[in-house]
Amino acid sequence: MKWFDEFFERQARAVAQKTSRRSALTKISRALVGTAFLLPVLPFARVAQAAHGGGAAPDAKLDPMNDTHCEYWRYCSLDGFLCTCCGGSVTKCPPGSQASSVTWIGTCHNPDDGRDYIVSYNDCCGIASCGRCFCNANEGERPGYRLSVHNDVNWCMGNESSIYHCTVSVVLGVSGGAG
Amino acid sequence: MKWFDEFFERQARAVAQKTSRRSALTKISRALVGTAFLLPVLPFARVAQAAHGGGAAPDAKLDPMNDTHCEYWRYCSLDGFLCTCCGGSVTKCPPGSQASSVTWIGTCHNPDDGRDYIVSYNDCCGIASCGRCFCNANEGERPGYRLSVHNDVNWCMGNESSIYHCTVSVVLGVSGGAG
Amino acid sequence: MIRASNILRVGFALAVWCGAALAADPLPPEKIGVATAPVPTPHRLYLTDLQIAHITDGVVHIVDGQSFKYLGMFSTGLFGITALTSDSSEMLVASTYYTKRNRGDRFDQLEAFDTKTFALKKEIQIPAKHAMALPYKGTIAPSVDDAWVFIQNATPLSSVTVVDHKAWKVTAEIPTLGCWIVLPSQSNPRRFATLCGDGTLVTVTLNEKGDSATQARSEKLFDAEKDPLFVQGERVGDSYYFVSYEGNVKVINVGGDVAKVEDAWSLVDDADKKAGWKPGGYQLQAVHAATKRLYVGMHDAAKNGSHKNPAKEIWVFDLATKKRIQRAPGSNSIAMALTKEAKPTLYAYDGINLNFVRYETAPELKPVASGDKVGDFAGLIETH
Amino acid sequence: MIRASNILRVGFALAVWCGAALAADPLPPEKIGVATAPVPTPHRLYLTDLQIAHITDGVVHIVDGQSFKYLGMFSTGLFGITALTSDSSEMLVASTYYTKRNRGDRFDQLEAFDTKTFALKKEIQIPAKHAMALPYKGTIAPSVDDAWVFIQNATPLSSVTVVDHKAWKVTAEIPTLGCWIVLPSQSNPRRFATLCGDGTLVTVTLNEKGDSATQARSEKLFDAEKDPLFVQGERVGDSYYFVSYEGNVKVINVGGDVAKVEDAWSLVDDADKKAGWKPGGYQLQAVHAATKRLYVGMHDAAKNGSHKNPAKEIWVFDLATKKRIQRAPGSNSIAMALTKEAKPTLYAYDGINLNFVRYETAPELKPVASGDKVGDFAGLIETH
Repeated sequence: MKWFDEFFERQARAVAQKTSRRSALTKISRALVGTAFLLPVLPFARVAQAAHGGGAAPDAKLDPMNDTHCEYWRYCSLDGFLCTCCGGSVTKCPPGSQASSVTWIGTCHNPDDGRDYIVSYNDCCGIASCGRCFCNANEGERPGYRLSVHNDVNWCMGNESSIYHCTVSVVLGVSGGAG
Repeated sequence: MKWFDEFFERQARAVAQKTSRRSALTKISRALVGTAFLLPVLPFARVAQAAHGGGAAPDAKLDPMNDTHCEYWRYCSLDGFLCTCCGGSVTKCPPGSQASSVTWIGTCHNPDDGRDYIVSYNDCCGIASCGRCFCNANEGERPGYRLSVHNDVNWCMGNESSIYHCTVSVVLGVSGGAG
Repeated sequence: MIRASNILRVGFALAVWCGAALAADPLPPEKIGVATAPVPTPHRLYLTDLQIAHITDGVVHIVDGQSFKYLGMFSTGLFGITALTSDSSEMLVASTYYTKRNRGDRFDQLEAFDTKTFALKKEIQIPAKHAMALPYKGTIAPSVDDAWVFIQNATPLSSVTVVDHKAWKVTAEIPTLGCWIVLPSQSNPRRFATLCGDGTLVTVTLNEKGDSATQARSEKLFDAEKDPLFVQGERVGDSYYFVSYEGNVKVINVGGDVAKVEDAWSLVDDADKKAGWKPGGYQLQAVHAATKRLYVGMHDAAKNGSHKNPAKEIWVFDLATKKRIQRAPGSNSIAMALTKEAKPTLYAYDGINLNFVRYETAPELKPVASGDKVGDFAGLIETH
Repeated sequence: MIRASNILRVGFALAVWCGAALAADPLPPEKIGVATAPVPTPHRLYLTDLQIAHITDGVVHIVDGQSFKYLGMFSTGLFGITALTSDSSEMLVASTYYTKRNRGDRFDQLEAFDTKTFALKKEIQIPAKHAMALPYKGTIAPSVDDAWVFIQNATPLSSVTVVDHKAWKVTAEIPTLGCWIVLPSQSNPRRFATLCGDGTLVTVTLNEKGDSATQARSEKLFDAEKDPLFVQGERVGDSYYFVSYEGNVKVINVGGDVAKVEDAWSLVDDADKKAGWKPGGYQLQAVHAATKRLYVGMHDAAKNGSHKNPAKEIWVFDLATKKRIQRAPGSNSIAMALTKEAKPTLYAYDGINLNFVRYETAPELKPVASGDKVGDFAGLIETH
């Protein structure tokens, strides 16, 4: 479990660096109803999506288990390009990029097992913007004075190259031990 | 007429620098029929426009005297963003940019007076791509071995900053003295 | 030899053209030039565009709100944060560079673009920490007298870089751990406050040289957990009008040593709450002091995460009575700003159609015209 | 103090999560990583995209042609010109930098990206003259043995920078006034030819060190005025297949001291001419040596200026008989490339829908699948 220890330490450091409150770990319940996000093709669709997300009817094509769609369950607070569309995976940055050393965090409901999970959104850095599969979800998102749950900053900020490429979604654990 | 003398000298130098043939000044007749270009909103429309240009029916909205549309008569060999949509004019670069020191040349038919004119396409340089009103017309355009009538290179190449912003269309005179 | 013979040929051809010109009045040869920027009006709009799909290529679009004509742009680069000076003479931009475009050594700059000529007027290196943030108001801010420029930093640790605007040099970096957004004071140009994650505000007061500062933390003035304030504050004198996620207004005075709440009230009544009306957007509200009006972008059926939704309606409140006096169509506004006029015009940026919408504000708020698409990932309007 | 207490809190929370994991099998905590690039196949496609609306942010998109899955990208910056090495192990990019992104001092680099890992492998400064051209094949080219890299320059005066690929240093800049596009020879890796504006080709032969060269100009081999050759040459041995604006094929051998025409014939018969069928596009044709096939993008009703039009049809010619053997739908192709296989697949790039279209070539040319949108201003495909 060496990797897990290292992972734990790194995340703990990262979280500690960027929040002055325990808020990042506070469980934020996820409203399941009406969270039908569109799959945007162009960046500006972030807002179109947000608009349509409000009260739109569930769409059969919007599969919460398809990780190249905005409505994938882990993406509940992801604001950026999905690395799954950019040569990476849900948890891996595309080849040639670097994972961000600091992150923001969301709490997302996994419909598959009914649990809420803490998800770390790492940006991938160092190569030009991917520009594909833009999503903008904001569950539990807070303004910049709660930076660890704020997604309107560049989380590549701490890297050697802070050029933003795309974003991955890494499960840290079950929220609040309630799982 | 001092400005004209200076202009003459500068243009002569510019032309001499970039062509090894007199081809730039050769009259290329303009086919008027079917030159109905679309007004593209996005860059990739350059090709959509080119495609639709072939045999498309004349469109009343496509006014050869409207200088913010691709079908404006001077733009017959212009490949780039129209400075008229970017804060400049037909002959003036937008504020804050610099005119290119070298140019490519086209020969375009002015439906207003029935004459063919030599038009110099100066790129405007030094600020980020304008990104508005992309046009791609190629009358008389030739491959790079005829560089002075080639529009697939960056004519900001000779400037202190070669960042491409948009393109103006400056009448040099009537083609071949036939006017 | 090629060059010489071509000069002769071109010369000959031009001589022929000139002859023709005299004979039959064709268009005369023209001279290329660079356009002069038009004289600014109160309706000149500056739109900060992050360009997320091309993150190193951010810009500020300059548009005439009356004609919706595009006037020009400023390059702002990688997560450039922007603010007009208080006198509107300069657009201030803090941005990050790398020596090899996407890589190499990082350096950050503060740059001032001349709003009269659109040219870069001056630039200075600043600590390589500027907040790579979406263009929220207060990520960079001039003091009200333009003597100072305050720049939000994030490493992600928060601090504020202070620049002496006249001397054009960095005087200090003030640590503001856990706090965000610069809120300059009007009564004391060497003072600003900042919103903190524990619900307090920290007030920073600089010495005369701007190279050291005292700080004072307020009491807890808002609940960052249950009802966070949007960071977009609208200043009237020393008072900032904020709205919260749940639709409450909080007026916070930053003129004193310690920030304090002056007033608080709700935008929504029981019926509104039932329908789920809440504020949303990026630059989601605007205040006009003389006419005592607050404009807020609102959407119904709000839920967790909808707080950046485009406006379904824009609600108008009378600041004197704290009553809603009108509901107008929202134009999908994600950002709005008022002209700096006695009888203001409101400009909204439609986040779906990506264009400006012009509203008259009197006798009542009403959308009257809209422009063509401008911008790709824009979120902040400033009026000249 | 904030830091320490938070570490404790986070640690506590994680401990709780771990306990939960053991008790009820939730998803285990995950580790972030960087994906390994997939093993290349002959169907890996590289698409060079100039990104004209964001001119400093050019890229090469890497796509798997079989699944149309996006695999990654290389940053190519400002008018980056690109070529795979002959062994496909590296993507060579010549690009321009400024010390301050859009301004400051210019410097140019040759960069080699590893196609196995997608990482930048090496970089070197080159004369700050690289041709800021759309991505035409031959603006940059490796020698067939990958010993040399030839880079087209334009100031706008033409020259070619020579780089010793193994020693990774610039050895010469060869003036090639009035000429354009590098056409490497197969039989002599230190030789290339280039197309000139007077209809000749100049053949450049380097010495062993690559630091000096002899040049020889051919006779006039094509009419640059009346029937210009598209610069996109398809190489078979020492022979390059070109097509012209008017639809003629010219086969030019660059193996000797002086280039010469080997063969010439027409793509169009009288009926085709009457309907105005002409070649068009950017990377508008492809040749497969083993199966002796030429594929050309064609459009009808051609007129002055239509020579870059997307293909209405793709015509297939037998190189042995010089006869057209098939007409297939054009998929709006503006660029096409064949896989390097005995039984090749053709990939076309649809310039209107901005996606790849896959064609089988046997028993006859037929579009069989297409991918999602990729790229914004792309014009060159290379296959691994």
